[in-house]
Amino acid sequence: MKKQCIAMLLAGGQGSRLYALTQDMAKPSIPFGGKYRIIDFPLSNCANSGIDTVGVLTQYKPLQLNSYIGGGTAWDLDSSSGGTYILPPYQTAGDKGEWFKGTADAIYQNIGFVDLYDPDYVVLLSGDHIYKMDYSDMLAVHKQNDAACTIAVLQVPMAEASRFGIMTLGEDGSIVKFTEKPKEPDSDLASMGIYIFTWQKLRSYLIDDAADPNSDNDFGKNIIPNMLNAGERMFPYRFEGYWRDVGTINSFWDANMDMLSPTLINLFDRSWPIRANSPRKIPQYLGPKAEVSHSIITEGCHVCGTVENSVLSSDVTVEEGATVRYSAIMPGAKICRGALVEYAIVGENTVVAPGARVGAPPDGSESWSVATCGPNIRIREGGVVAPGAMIYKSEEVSV
Amino acid sequence: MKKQCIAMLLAGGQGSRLYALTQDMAKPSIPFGGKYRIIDFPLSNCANSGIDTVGVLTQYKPLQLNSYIGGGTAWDLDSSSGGTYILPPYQTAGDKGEWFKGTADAIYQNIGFVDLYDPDYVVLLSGDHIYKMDYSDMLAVHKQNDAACTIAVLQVPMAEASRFGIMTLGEDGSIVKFTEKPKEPDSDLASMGIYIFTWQKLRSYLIDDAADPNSDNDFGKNIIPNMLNAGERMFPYRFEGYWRDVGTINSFWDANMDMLSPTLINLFDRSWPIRANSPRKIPQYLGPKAEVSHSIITEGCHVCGTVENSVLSSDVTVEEGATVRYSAIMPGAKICRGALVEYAIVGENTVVAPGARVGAPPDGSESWSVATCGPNIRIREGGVVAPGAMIYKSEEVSV
Amino acid sequence: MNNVHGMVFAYQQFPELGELGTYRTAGAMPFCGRYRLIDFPLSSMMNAGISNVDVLMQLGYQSLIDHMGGGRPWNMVRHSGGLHLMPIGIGRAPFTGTMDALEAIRYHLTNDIKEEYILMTRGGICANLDFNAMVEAHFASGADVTAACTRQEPLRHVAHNRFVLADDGVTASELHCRQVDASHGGVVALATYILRRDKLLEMLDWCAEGNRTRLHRNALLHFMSEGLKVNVYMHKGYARFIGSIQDYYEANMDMLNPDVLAQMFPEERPVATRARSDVSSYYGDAARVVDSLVADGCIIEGELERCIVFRGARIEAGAKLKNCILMNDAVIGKGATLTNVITDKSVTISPDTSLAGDAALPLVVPKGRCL
Amino acid sequence: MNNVHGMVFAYQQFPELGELGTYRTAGAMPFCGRYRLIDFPLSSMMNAGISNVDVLMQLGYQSLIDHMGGGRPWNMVRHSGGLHLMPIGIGRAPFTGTMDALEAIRYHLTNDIKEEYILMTRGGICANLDFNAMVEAHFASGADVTAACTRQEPLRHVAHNRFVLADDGVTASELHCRQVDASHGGVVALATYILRRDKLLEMLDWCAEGNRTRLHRNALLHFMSEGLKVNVYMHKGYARFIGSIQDYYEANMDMLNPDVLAQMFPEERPVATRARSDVSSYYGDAARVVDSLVADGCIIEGELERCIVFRGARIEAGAKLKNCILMNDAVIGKGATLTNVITDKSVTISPDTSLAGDAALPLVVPKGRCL
Repeated sequence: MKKQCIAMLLAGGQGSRLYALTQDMAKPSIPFGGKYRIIDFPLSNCANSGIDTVGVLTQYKPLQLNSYIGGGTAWDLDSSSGGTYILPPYQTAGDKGEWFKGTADAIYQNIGFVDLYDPDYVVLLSGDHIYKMDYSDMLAVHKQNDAACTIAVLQVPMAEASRFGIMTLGEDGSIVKFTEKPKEPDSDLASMGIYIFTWQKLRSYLIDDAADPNSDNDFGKNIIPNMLNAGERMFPYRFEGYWRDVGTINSFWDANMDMLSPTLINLFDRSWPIRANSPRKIPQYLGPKAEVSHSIITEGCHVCGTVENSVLSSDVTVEEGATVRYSAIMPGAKICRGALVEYAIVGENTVVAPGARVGAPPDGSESWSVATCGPNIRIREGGVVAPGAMIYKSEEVSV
Repeated sequence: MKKQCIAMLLAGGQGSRLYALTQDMAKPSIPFGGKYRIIDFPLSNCANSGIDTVGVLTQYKPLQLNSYIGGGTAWDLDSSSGGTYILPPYQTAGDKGEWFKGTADAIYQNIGFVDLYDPDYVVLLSGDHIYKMDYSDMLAVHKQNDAACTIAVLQVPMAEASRFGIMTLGEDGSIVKFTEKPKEPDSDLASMGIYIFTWQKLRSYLIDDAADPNSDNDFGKNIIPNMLNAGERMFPYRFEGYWRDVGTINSFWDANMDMLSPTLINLFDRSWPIRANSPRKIPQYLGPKAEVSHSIITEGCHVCGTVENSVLSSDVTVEEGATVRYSAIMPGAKICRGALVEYAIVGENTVVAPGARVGAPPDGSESWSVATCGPNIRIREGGVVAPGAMIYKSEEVSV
Repeated sequence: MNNVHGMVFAYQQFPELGELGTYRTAGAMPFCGRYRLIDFPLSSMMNAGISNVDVLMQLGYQSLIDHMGGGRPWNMVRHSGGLHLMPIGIGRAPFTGTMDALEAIRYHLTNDIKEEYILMTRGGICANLDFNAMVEAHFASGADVTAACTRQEPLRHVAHNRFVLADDGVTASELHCRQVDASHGGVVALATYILRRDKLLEMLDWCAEGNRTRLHRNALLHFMSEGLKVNVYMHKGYARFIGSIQDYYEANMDMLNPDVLAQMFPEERPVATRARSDVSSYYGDAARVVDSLVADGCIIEGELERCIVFRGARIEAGAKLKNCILMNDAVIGKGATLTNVITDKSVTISPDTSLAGDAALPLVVPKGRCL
Repeated sequence: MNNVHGMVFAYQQFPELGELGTYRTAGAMPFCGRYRLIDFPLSSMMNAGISNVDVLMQLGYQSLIDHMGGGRPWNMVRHSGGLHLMPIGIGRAPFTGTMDALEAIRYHLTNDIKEEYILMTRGGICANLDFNAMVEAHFASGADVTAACTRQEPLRHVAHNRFVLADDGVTASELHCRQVDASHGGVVALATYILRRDKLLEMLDWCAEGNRTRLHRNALLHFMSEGLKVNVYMHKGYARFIGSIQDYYEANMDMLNPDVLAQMFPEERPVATRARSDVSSYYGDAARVVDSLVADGCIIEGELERCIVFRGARIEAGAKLKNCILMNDAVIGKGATLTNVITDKSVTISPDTSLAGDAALPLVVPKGRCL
């Protein structure tokens, strides 16, 4: 089945900087922005861009992700000629199998999968970015430039450029230099971790890279520099719009709060729907004493208390007399009466028992940070979770 | 999502005794009996038995299997409340991940998956058996016996019993002894490798087994004996009908030939359809000089030559003047004019060039055996593949 | 449930549904923020593992067809069988009864259906029936027919079919057809029956002979008099027929009672509906929403009290809504005041408009209107 | 192709299809062992990435609805859009032309469809059109309308619409409607057009004013006279309208020509159809099958020459069939002899029966008959 373009989505990371949130699941399956999980964004972008075949590379706790993606139906990625495929590491004849060594190795080990579709181009995506992008437009630019590789870039404030992978352009607009987190950046164009490769080009670089025992088998460290050194045609694709990496607790919380500002990213736009594999839930019920403002609430929620400046995933209960402020509450969590949750992230199915207190508003101190409760735990009655705390287990909560 | 019963299908084996046929794919994806692949049998049995959730455990070259199973649509196993899930080995926080050590370990590592459905019972299946069985009937017997484990058994000729795992029954009809390939069998009831377990029972044995450093983590060697020793209620489920293990070249060829005898296994029975994920192919075309008898032919075939006592998968071409006898020809293979294929297995997309000769009829010698050509190779013009030969690469063929 | 074939009669249209019912059947009526009434029988089938289901339609079926599609939400996409749409419109007078409708699909009933049992129900009933329990009760009882009934009085001033129970509390001893008052006693039939297919065909033959078209008045009355054993399966939760605007309005408002809501949407019998990719709802700074059900995809800046809001609504700041039902994609302008109003799909209400119906006579704004 | 909306007119029934067409439209005619004619336009849409497609039906649509289901075979199951079944039957006189049919869905055309372009075609054309190439040609040309045409003479003695080409070989200079002979020259229109939706609505408005119902005779002729630029996209492969039994028979027999078969089923534009779970076909010891197309699921013990055999057929030993078309699930008894026969679905022929039609007048055995 010949395809012009397929997507490979790197969803393998443990996302260890998300700590408690990823103790039971891979990062891309973490609930985000109400009804979504992080992976909904790249998957929806693929579907909206007309890419109907997506390989999802994963090796860390894939059960939730597997079950969430299912046959791809939720994103209309269940075409009989394409589809969504989970690609784990595997064994070949006689060997014991190897785990993915780096991002490049993950694709290298799945060359056989890509070759099934014999694509002209491969879009390489990451499973931890929040954005809306039309990859077909990026592909048009790639073709127009007759490029071997096109890298999506975002203009960032020069002061922050040293936190990113920075592209330096030549006179013809092509990329001449790529520096990972340069101390003295000579450009403000940051890589978004979204690439389009001409497949036959990438294929040969992957094979060479795999044969190099000194390589880290990583796109940023090895493949891109090798292609640049070899003089391949590499171009930037300038993206304007909302884009966030949600790889840390703070950036994850920030991005959730961003969802409360429809001017940043408009998820109500029906021409570019971000779809989710939503469970079957009834409409959200707001009780007689509910007070809800500047918040996102999802079907299945039962809100009888106060919710302000917060994002509630499906099936969250906020009892009468409970208060939730500036927080992201994940599916099935329950905030019991008298509890107060502020500046916090509460994991799936976690119960904040009556009178418990999670998080606190910024107090101006350097050490202040968002409080995080992992999934499936119970914050005991009257328990306190301090700002910046990270709770993995019920027992860790002090009274 | 609570389920009464889910199935776990062990599809992990390399199937190394199928040699060239499994060099590029896992055993369960091997084409069989015309339009099927081996895994169609257990998957269709599940769907027909009302089991809508199937975990497929695999770690060896899963790409074909993955792509073949897709979302499970072909078998009506794509329910939004169930589905078909490929379950590879995976990493958990902080560790490097481990490959499945044995059949029991494969299930042990996926306890989290099974628990998602909180089933009362788990059906454990193998990916290399050809048969039609109603697991719901077996489950009814399991429940009736209030058993911890029910094992499907087949009565075999006493003389052959030492090739199987043999069950010895007590007076109450329960299993009192299980012996793997006994030299002096005391029963003719052979295990078919199909089990139903009460999940909470199995779950605890799996956990104990995983903690035992001396265990092989295998159902037959460890879990079943351990359960017997502990005095669990274990019963046989007597099966009558066609059942074949297709784990070796000869048994695979035999079973293909069995398909030519509708009295052995009736695949035309619409009340128990064996479904396949068939590619879109036009009807089979038989040319003006075609001679076809006692054979199975599949859509997409183009037959202008002679086909006798053979099984042709989809898209097979038999040119005018070519002859195929007593052979199983896999999808996309081409038998060119003047070629003769007898008592052979020809792999996917393999070309038998004009005048080549593959296999020969039994000559009475002990050493005679079926000839096998792996997939994607070319048997050169005038080339000869001797009986019993196993061709992996085009270069191996002598002239 | 491999041996039970489902059948949903979704041809009923009711003049009392007024403009809401002009282009849709009772089964297509939007309900409780994100459903249509037909979702209930289809989900009951799904939850009982019945996957071969015919839906008979006759008039105004386009929205029903669009809603059901291939049957995916109810896991009824199958290689053989599955959800089978039967828009039996053309060249026929409107059906006058169930037997009439069945006569129209006699070939299908006789030749195509393989299952021994038929479970038939209707598209306009607001109830989450447990078909698993009903079918098991039928198999266990040995009755010829099992009828789902309720002790609730589902609709005032409208005629119902009522079964009077024998002393065993299960056997139907009498059938009173089209009774407006409950003076004869008995329990109200929910137009939902399970019986053997061959028995149904036998009834159909007898009806065809005499040009009889009614299931209750003709077939059941006659066959009961000849000894047909009818058992009653008592549905315990909420149940209501939707036949008029007032029914429709009240049934929706009933969902604001958490107990009723739980009866209609029990955890173990989920209700599936056509998916729409809506974002979570957004509540603005000035939003004040109490005692309401709100679906996803809404932007709410105004005030809501005792409202049912379907997907995609926009309630601008300063709008005040009380006791209203807003179907999909309503836009309510700044400062508008709505009380006891039902807006059909895609209605736009201009800023500062004031509309008020009565709880007994809600004001209906027809589909697509801008006021 | 996100900006192109597909539309298939599948309401046409032809009296000349005789008993084969009494309960199905031309689009529902079974074809070439495992297809129905509507598979071709739907697959052409699929292969061009057009996934929002309306299918307009009016009479005899049940088999078409059953066949298309939710649209899964053509990857048209979508959360919004996808395959949209429109059985516009009730309360209307049979459509007299395309503009009439479009008028019936004016609301949908105006309000629901978001795409700028409409690609419209018909359900009874036997051709594998390359809509990708056609749409690209349209976008590149700047024409108002692009019409798919063929140089083949697709049907003898029947009227066709013909475009006469200008010297550039692409622009249509004249349109001759309903021409039986080819004396005016020109190429035959395949009733397949792409144009802007707003242009189509403009034509529809003009037609509605004067109660004009025909696309060619009314709308195109008029608008061409007013300067509408119509381009022709020439289809290169096999093309044939199916309007009579003889057409139907010949078109099927044409598929036995490997060149024609390859034009109808090119590798790069596969034809999808509803799946049926059939086993591979089995040929018995005495089978002799030449020059034939056989679908899966058949058991063949007899002799076939120049036959098209649909799924699930049983040909018993000693039966001899020549120049026959056997639709699904035919059973041909031992020793029966059939020549130039078409059996509709589920026909049973008793042993030793002898039936013979003529190549110019094949014998049709109606659905379900046992002879």
